[in-house]
Amino acid sequence: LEKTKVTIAVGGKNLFYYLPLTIAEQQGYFKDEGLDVSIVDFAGGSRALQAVVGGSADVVSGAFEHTINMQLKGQPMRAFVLQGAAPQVVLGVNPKTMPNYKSVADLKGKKIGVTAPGSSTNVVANYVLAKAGLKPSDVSFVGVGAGNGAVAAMRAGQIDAISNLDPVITLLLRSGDLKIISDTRKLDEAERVFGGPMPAGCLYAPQPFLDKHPNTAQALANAIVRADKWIQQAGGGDVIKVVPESYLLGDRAVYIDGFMAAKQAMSPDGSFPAKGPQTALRALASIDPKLEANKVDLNAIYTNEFVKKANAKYPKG
Amino acid sequence: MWNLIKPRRATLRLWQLGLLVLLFVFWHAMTKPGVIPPFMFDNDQQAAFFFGEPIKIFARIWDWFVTDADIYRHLWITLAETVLAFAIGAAGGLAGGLWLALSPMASAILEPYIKALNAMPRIILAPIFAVWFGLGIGSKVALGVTLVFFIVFFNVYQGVREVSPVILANARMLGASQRQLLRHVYLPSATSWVFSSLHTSVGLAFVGAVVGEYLGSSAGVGYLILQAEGSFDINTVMAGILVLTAFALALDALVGRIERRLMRWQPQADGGGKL
Amino acid sequence: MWNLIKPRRATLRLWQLGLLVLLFVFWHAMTKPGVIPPFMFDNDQQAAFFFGEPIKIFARIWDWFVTDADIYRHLWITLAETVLAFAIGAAGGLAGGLWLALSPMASAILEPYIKALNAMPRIILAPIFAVWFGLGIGSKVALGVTLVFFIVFFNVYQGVREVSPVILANARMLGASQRQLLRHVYLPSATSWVFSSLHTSVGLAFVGAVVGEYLGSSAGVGYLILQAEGSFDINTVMAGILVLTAFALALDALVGRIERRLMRWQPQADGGGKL
Amino acid sequence: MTAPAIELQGVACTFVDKHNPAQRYTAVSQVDLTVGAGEFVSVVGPTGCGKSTLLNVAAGLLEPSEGSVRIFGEALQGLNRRAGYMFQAESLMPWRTALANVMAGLQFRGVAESDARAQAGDWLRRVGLGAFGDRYPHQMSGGMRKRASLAQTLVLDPDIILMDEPFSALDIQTRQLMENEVLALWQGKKKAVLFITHDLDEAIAMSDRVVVLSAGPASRPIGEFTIDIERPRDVAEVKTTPRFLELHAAIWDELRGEVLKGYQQQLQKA
Amino acid sequence: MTAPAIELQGVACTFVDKHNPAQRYTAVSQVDLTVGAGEFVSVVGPTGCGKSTLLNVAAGLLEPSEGSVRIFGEALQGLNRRAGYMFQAESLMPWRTALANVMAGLQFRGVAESDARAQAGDWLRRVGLGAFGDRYPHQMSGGMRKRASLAQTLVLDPDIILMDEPFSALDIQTRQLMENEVLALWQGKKKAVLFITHDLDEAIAMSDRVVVLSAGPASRPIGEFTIDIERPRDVAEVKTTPRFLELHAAIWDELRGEVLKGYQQQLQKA
Ligand SMILES: Nc1ncnc2c1ncn2[C@@H]1O[C@H](COP(=O)(O)OP(=O)(O)OP(=O)(O)O)[C@@H](O)[C@H]1O
Ligand SMILES: Nc1ncnc2c1ncn2[C@@H]1O[C@H](COP(=O)(O)OP(=O)(O)OP(=O)(O)O)[C@@H](O)[C@H]1O
Ligand SMILES: [Mg+2]
Ligand SMILES: [Mg+2]
Repeated sequence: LEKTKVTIAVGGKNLFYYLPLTIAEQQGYFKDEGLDVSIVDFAGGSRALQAVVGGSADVVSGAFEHTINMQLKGQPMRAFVLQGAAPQVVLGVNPKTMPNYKSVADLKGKKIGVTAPGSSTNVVANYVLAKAGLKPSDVSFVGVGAGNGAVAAMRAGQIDAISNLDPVITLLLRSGDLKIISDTRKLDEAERVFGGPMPAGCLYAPQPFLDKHPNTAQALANAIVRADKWIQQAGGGDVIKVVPESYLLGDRAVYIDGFMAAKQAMSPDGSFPAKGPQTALRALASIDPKLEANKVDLNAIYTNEFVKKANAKYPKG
Repeated sequence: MWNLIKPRRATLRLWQLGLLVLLFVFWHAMTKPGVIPPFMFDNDQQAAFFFGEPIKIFARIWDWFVTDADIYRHLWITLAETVLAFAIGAAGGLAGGLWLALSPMASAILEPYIKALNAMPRIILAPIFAVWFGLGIGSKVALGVTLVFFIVFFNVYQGVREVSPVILANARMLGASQRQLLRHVYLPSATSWVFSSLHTSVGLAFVGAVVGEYLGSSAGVGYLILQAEGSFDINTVMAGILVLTAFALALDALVGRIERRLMRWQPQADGGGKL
Repeated sequence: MWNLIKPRRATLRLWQLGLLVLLFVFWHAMTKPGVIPPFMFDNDQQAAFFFGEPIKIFARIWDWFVTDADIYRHLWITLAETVLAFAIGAAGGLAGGLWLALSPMASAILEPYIKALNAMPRIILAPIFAVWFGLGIGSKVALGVTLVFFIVFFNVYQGVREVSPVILANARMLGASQRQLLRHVYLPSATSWVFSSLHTSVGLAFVGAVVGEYLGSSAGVGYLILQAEGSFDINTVMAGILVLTAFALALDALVGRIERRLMRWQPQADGGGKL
Repeated sequence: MTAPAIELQGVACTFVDKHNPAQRYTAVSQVDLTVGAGEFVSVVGPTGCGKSTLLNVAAGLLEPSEGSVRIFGEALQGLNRRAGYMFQAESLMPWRTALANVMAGLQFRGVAESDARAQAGDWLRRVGLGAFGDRYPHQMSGGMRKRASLAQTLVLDPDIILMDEPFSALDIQTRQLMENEVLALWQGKKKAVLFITHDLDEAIAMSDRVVVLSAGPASRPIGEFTIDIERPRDVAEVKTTPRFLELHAAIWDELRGEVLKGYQQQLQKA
Repeated sequence: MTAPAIELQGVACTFVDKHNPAQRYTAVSQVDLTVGAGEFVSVVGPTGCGKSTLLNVAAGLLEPSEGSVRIFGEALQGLNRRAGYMFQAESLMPWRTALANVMAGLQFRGVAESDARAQAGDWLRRVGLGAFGDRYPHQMSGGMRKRASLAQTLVLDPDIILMDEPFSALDIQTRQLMENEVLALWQGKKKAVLFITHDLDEAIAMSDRVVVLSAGPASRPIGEFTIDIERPRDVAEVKTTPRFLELHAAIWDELRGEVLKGYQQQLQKA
């Protein structure tokens, strides 16, 4: 190993989106590879990414499509192991303010809460709206974050619909404050919404890091792949034994609910689907019309090399 | 030569402008890939990634104000939030500071509570504000108020207690009621304390508004900044900050103007106005 | 009866304590599902969701300090950040304020820049701090410093300019050098200005440290709060805030102690110490 | 007989250092002092003996540690609302011009603006500051500030006038003008005046009675001289009468010993 | 002949209101005033005429609008480092005790702590405050503060002593003690003294020369009286000599007219 001490930056460590990272940490998979990993948690994925660009962390655990952004900014990053096979975004309406909701077209002129304007929750909402013939400018998007604020906004009726992640979704569902329109935690639905497989949480790092520390990257990939496989075999009961107590929302049942819903959106073996990058690019372009899609070199943003070796080494996790 | 350009009243604006230009040239040189070899980062694009490039920033501002002319709505909201937060926070701080400074027992009892509130990390409480004040302009104003209030409060509180005992006794002997003391002695005497805190507050009112928008909103400059951050468009972020800064300076100048008018009675620093 | 319990020196602590108890009882009554019918929310669990329940919060604090004893590491980090931010920011603000107050030209040139910096939303700049100061303690201290610095700065700046012209002239005639004026006239005269700003700053230093941790860290009370927020564990969030508040009050008491020692020379508010 | 305007009985004032309660200083003790309605009483005494302290007590600004204070027969509680007090220290509000300072008391009493302005302008002229109404205190000389304070106190026409060295910063001639001004006011309206001065001539020329205080600490009245020179007096002329010189010599004797005693005391103590 | 200690030539001071530059006030103009080395000069004049202004000019605290200032033959630039200045207003540092205030100048000059303390203690005793060294200014009476200021200025042993009504807040006896103290110092070390007072007796008793200023605005010296009473003098005794009375009458005549003129002027103007 070139480097045993690795800092991983993540924005929202306790999201299901990044569950494999926590599993790998808790199960000691990183240690098994001889790594000394420290995980730094940020208030949001873009901050985590900035920390890596700035050099204060080595690897990001973040959203796949950010590697495209980074390439356009001249900061080549490469994803090398996948955690989530779908973004796990759920779009739903507020039964309180829209008790008579029938179709997506009803959302015209309404307020939709997203985690942050321009984020993948925004993308999902855009796509769903587009299918019903609505433009993004037909609604107004409110950034509500992925925490208390989002729940509060829904319950207080300040937004009419929400596009958000777990655990917000599970919480809202259980208290009856949400009616789901589109659930990309289901793989098939995700493919329908995005028009193809949409890679989600993954580990990526600046190209020079991978060039200089291929073995360290391999070790990281190994650990995550093992975690991915462990999750596929795990039940709710197993997971709550492994994750830290503080993840459990004070109510194990809620967490298990969330986990069961998210499980099928987890990557089974950490490898990137071939069409994934294209889907991601399209999603980005839908948000930012100025994005120069033709300039992107999709082959430079990810690699399945490490995952292949990892799968070879740990075929059963 | 140095005597000619030495800072003095006449060349003051020139110096300020010069410094501004210098700053932007420096910024440009440091961030434009290829102008100078990178030394802080190991990739010559990284400086631009974190700090933006002045030329692109100005282009962005130009777009906002002229080409697309689409910032006015956002700017208007943010300014309204700021001014409201500033006004409410300052008025509240003034009233609270006066009250507690003048009733020693109330102040003794409440002091720890106020200090505790001041030490509260407001960001974390943002969701509660959203519940109470909605996601509109209210919650941003509330956030700004919590910043401005304490700054004004502590200064007024101290300022009132620094009133010269002789002047106070004299005014009381002249028959001033508690209310008149407030209006004619405590307030004028604490004016410079109040304005000192107002200068700090102007900045923080903007911070409150922007951060509030940043935490959850559907319009405002903070919203634009948040949106740009999501797509790593640092130039837009910086453009937003610059625009707000300009307005903060304008608001501060207004405060300074009022201050100069109210503080006429003070001896001038330079020994008192000889010819 | 009222005369017996009326607030005065002897019953002061009692009143404070009473208020504290009252506050917690009110909090408990409002949030404990089923104690009183919900009126703000339409579900009696929701108050607890946003505000936590005092009893659970105390249980949490007990766990932290006694049962699990696992908070000390985090607390230590946060306190170190706070104290550093406070010390550096206050020292910087003091030095900067003194310097600018005493060199009118430098102040005229730099004033708009300082005001502009004060108006900058610091959260947005957090990533830049991370670049410069790393993800450890450094970037949190930096964030705290940017809050503390300006508050102290503006007050010192104003305080120094409020020095009595006669006392200043007298000291100069007595032969004080610029340096001695600083030490023996400007500083003592501005003491109450400095302390007024320090009281505000104590709180903001904590805010800076917590928000810094909240924005990205791997330890500290802010980190605990971030973790808890992510899992909607409002009790832990509130417990974190309460613990920090207690420490903020302790630090403030320390500042107050130093203040009282340094301000001995001031006439007491109540007419000057008659028996 | 009507009750006296001011009546101090067994008054003592002890100052305690809050930070060091063991350190106490008894400025005055066992002071009995009466100022009848319409009487003009001067107090003289060595510097630092406690004259201002007594005035503060009479004004209700300082509660005595012992003893009682009665104003027109009523026990004084809080501020003495019937008195006007001209302080020894500078007490003008720096944020008001000379005119506005003189107007202040009238405004506080709710006198109409124009009326207040007229009265204040009149008083400013009487103290020789008619042309300086728009000056802020920091733009005035020491003597001008004192005169403005005088006008500020007298414009309110209080029943009791307390004055603490009002004329010490004025030149002799102006001083006489002001003295005559005060005497005229006193005579016209029969105020009670308690007057502190270091100028024996002034004390004798103006008063009905001169009280001499002993050197501190624990200063108390050690001599009272009734000034039996007939009124009306002109302060300049009266100074040459034989009775004046006699009284002057008597008071001076009393005082001189006190001052030297105080001076010696401190030399020994330190 | 050595150069005079202070030489004002054609000095004028005009004050301008910064917020209203049209409003100007010329306090003094065309003032020529010389204080020889070792000379004791008193300045008298109606209140508000510009005496303090002149002292400020001599101290280098105020730059004259016109004219030149020379100190021991050299043009004055900035502060007058050879002068000690006792201000008319209260100028003690409130955060220092009496003793620490008196020590301040010595500390600024780098005198060793123990030495400074001894000298300051000595001077405090000389002004009658030996027992009050640990008092803060707000705990002292008006006269005590003045005396502390006096000690603060004199302990530095400056070549030029500027004093602005130093004794006006003191009782007569203490005043004489202080006057003798200053005279002794002056005689022993032959200082140049520029002294402002409203007490003609004091001016004559102490000085070599008395300068009378005219009423403001644009005040200037209108009379100079050389006091040819021989030294050493005792300030109490000298007041009864015939020459003294003669001089007193002469100066008094000069002054009285000025004051009345000033008083009339303001009455007309306002
Ligand atoms: N707040 C205080 N704390 C302690 N001592 C005090 C305080 N105020 C006054 N004194 C002391 O009380 C004594 C009397 O003071 P006071 O001001 O009454 O004197 P005074 O007679 O007015 O003297 P002067 O003629 O100099 O004005 C002084 O020795 C003074 O030091
Ligand atoms: N800063 C200023 N602005 C305007 N006018 C001023 C200023 N300072 C002094 N003056 C005016 O200059 C004149 C002279 O003032 P100065 O203090 O020298 O008088 P003085 O002779 O010392 O009087 P006193 O005997 O009352 O102390 C006064 O009329 C005063 O109003
Ligand atoms: Mg007194
Ligand atoms: Mg003067």
